[in-house]
Amino acid sequence: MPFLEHLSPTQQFLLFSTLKIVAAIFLVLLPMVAYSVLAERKISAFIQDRVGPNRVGPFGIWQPLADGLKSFVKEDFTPDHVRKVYFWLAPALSLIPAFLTVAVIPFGSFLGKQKMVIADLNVGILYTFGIVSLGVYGIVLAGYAANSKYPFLGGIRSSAQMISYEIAMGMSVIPVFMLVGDLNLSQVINYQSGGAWLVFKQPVSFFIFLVAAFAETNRLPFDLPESETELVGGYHTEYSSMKFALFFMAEYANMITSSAMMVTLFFGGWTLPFGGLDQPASTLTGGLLHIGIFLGKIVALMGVFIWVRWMLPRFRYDQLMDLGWRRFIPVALANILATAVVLWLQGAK
Amino acid sequence: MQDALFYLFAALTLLCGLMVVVNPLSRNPVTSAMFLVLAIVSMAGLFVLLHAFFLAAVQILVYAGAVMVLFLFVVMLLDLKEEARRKIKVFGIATGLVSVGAFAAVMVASIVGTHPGKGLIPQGEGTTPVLGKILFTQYLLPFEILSVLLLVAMVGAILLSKKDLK
Amino acid sequence: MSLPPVGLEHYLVVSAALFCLGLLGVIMRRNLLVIYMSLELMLNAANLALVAFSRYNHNLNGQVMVFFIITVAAAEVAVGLALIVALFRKRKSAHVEDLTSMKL
Amino acid sequence: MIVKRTELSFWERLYLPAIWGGFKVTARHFVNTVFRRKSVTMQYPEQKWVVPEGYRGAPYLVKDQEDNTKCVSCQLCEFVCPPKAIKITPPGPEGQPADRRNAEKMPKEFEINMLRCIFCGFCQEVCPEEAIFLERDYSLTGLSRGEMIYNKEKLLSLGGTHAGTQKWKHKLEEAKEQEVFPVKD
Repeated sequence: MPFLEHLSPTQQFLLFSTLKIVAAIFLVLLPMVAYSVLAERKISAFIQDRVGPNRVGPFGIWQPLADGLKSFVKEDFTPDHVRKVYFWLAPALSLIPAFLTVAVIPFGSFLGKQKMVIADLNVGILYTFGIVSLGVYGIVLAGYAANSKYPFLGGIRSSAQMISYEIAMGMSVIPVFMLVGDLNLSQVINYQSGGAWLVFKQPVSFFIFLVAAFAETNRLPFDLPESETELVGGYHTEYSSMKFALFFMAEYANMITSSAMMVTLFFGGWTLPFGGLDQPASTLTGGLLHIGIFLGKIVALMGVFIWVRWMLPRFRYDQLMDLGWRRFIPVALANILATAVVLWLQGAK
Repeated sequence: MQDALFYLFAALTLLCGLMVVVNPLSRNPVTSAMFLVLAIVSMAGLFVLLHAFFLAAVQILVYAGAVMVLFLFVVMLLDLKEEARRKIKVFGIATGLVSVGAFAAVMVASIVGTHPGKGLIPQGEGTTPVLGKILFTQYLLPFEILSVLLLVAMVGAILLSKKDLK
Repeated sequence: MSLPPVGLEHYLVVSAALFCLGLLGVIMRRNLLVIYMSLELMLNAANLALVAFSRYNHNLNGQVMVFFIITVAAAEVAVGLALIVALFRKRKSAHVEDLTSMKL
Repeated sequence: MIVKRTELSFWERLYLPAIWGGFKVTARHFVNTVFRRKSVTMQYPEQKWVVPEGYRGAPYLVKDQEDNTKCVSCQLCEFVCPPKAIKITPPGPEGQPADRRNAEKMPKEFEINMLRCIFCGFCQEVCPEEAIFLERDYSLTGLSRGEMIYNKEKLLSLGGTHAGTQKWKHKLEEAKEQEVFPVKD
């Protein structure tokens, strides 16, 4: 393309970064959020011997659009007793971190000459954890802003839960980086190319990460903050229409990003161990194929997320905390120790 | 572009710092806490400009993600009612402003007057492996003592927040 | 408008200004929690200066120091907030002017 | 009553067998619904539920096979109706006489407010002429409250004719049967 050569490297970088951000969020993430809601409804229906939404379009494929339209045209009601500024801030604050996490995840190898990652940070995983820990604010503020008992309790519960499980989550991935020797997520994928997926090398790590991801995204069996019966509706009791929809979207966006993290860390990212698909692509088709593989793996993990929701009952709050602090953190520590010993023995040879 | 980013982040940091201390919008401590979060995040931006990537991440992770959430928790749980506006002591404020202003003037004048960074070229990347090596060799003892300190702080906090402390 | 190229002194000025803001908060505000936040601001100002020094002196010791400061600050906040909560339980106030039992 | 909590075994405390069991159950239902089309729901407006015999739906008036209104405007149903959904206007002394033998009068107007009706079936139970029956209709819709008050014509057209339920013929047969098999005392 000739016009590209007129641009300075900085301008090219800005152009491509903007393109990647727009594509990743508006072409991939948001449609995936919409359709994961549909998938959730369909799969839950199938598990419960029902049919699920099938009125809007064939098999209900336009249902997400109808839902979105409904959210937009509903009355945006702000109760009188809430703290207005935080009430408006909280939904946005819960959605934004979910989108920011996408920045460091390598969602493909190369497309043309562009590396398919928005920001190839050398502290990728630390960045992710930092952003994830910012996700608590949306929920805390939602609970505080509502200025009534049930949302407050829901918000407190949720944030305590998220902070607790962040620790277990952070500790569970340390062995991964001990093996890889780098915090850069592209390097993690390089390490796994050729089929040495870390899920086989670190199953304990993966299991803890998976469960912690359930807790972080407030999904069943850990959806205490919004447990319908005890706390009315958790931190989003007072929300309606589009603001509620933002919380809803944040939950699904979080699911997608944590699935993407799991794919990157444990399932080899955009690689597949056969057909030469574990090497960076040189052609356009290859690049697109890699993106497709990555998205396919995410979809499979999302299926697990949804499936588990309709399979397990909710944990009690003390059981949840017990599981986080007294089971997972010690197990994760033991896992780190074991990995360290193994690496030390290998190095001693 | 880096310079522009510096000015942006510096302005944001100072503005948010100001809003933490003197907030004309509200006297709610939650507002102060939220502005402090913003200040911390923009300071992480400054750290990135100084190529201290690891510290930038830790800054967000620890300060914004844990410490400030703790602050928010305490503010929310104490449920400080909008305090009745106490009488502002003009004398106190005046002395405070004068002393801090004098201090600031001395500091800024000494910095600007001496040009401490003259001729120094910024170098060195604060990446995780490099920092980790230093932490576990040169600073191993302080690091270990720090972990003990954290344990002590944890036990202390639990003891202090027990209800029936006898 | 053309601003001068950024060097060490710029970072130091920002750090000094931030430190003074924190100091101002500690002196002027009367709410214990806000005083505590101002303290955090001062610690952060010191962090910024240390990181800037470490970058311009080609020496990572400053960054290690910042790492230690952040850790100590976290510990300090945990204990300090627990103290504030305990005080609040006893006095039903987080206002420094109400906590004057040591005063004659 | 004291319910004893049994000590959980090691495997139970691990949750893993329970999770595996959950996976099996949900997967079975998933496969049955997707591939064998065994969903328990039906596509309601297109596919309607076939109500069983004896279902108590909406009460309608019926005609006999000679196309006569069976109701004789005795107002027993109006009296017995718990929610007072039935309103009968009798013909009065100057009103139109009945259109069949064995009947003194027929209702000038007969209204059932379907919004009030609780489908209890008392009207059908009490009717001496077997003129009102709870049919199998269960989905009554309308756009206004007024539309939901069904008048005589509507009730009659919805009820249709009930052949074989001519009460007096029926009674006659019963009497004959009793002659053949005398009731023991």
